[in-house]
Amino acid sequence: MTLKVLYFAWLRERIGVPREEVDTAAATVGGLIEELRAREERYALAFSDLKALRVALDQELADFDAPLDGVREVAFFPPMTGG
Amino acid sequence: MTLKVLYFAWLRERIGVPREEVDTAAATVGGLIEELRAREERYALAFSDLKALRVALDQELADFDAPLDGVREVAFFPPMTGG
Amino acid sequence: MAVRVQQEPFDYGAECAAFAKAASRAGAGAVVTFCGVVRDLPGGGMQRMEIEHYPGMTERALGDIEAQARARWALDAVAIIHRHGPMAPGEMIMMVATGSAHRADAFAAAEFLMDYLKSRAPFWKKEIGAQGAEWVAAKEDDERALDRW
Amino acid sequence: MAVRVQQEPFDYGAECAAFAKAASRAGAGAVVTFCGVVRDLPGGGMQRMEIEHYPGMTERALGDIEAQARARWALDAVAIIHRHGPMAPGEMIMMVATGSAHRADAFAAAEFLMDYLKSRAPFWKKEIGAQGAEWVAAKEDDERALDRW
Repeated sequence: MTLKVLYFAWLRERIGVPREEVDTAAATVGGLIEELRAREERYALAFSDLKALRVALDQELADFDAPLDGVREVAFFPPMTGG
Repeated sequence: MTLKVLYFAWLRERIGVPREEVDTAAATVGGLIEELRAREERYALAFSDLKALRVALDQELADFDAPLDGVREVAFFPPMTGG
Repeated sequence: MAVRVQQEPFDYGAECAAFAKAASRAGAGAVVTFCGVVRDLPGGGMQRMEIEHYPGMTERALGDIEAQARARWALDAVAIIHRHGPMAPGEMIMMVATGSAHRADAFAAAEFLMDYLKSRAPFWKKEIGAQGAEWVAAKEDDERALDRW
Repeated sequence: MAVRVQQEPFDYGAECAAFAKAASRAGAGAVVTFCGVVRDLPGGGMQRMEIEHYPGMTERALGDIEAQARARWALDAVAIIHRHGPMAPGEMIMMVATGSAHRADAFAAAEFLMDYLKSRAPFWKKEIGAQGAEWVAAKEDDERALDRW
């Protein structure tokens, strides 16, 4: 399965790209994160503290154990600071 | 003692004047109201339900048992409805 | 800022813009404004509203309410404008505005100002409709609203 | 009304005036507006703020927050405007506005919109000062603010 993966704010800066296509067999967000962490040091660093991260699946906030079934767009970012 | 007595809103309309000078020997607001009630029917009617009235002494909200000592201006009116 | 009691209409947009600018210069990051508008009577037919007030006491009461708000919350700016006299449906009756570093303070202070102004400032509303004129009755809710402060 | 996400500055006074007029025509007697302003850094020296957002999700999240507010309170009008991109100290970042027959509903809905928007809409603030750039950290207070709703 190919996912569009997006990064925002300091996560985008640490990983170095705003978005990428990711081929994955992961069943959940947590599984996808494990695969990304294993890729390169910059991913391992960016995803080192999940409490400092949020995830959205197809533009809806989700949990890290949410299934990726049918999902096309995954976004990772720090807690929001709008307003 | 001569007091300036003011009336507002429907109290003003019932009594028929916005203000008047009142000579009184009353010691408290309650005493003044008794004197006014005894004057004429329109006063008795206007002051028939004290729960529907408020009083200010020298432009500060007060209670009906407040003393009139040193007071120059007494205002009677219904509960406020600003805003 | 200040307290203004006036018969003339005020320009809500211009007042909001000027207040936000002044509050921001004083250090505020959060600005809350509230305005009250003359509503039509249920079923229509409101011709006008008339607001009577107690000149002298009005300014004192509003100044006192403003001082209480400033004492309770960290406010960089406060403004109160209240009209009296005749006004038509759709016209602005009054506004309050608060500016603070924190939005919770700005919101709480604006609600406090409104609650106190409703029941403690000497204004009385009269609605003049096709069926005649009637003094607006004070609401028990408005008196109870003071209990939370 | 509507949700607007834009890079350009907006005219707060003009928006307040237009909102109050529209809300009044829809039946509101109470209008609350809130705006957030770019504050300078403690000690001064803020050069600019930059707000990043997630195009697409931003509009969905704000629309969802607006719908929740409309479902919970009797609102005659709601508006949300939020900017992204670079902005200088003193510039308006965003505003929300609510109009209702009752002031308690207008105030509660405006606070609800702000609380949800702060922590649930995908915006991220970066402060650029003389000492460099820093992403603003989310406040625990802001997360806790959601618990009351």
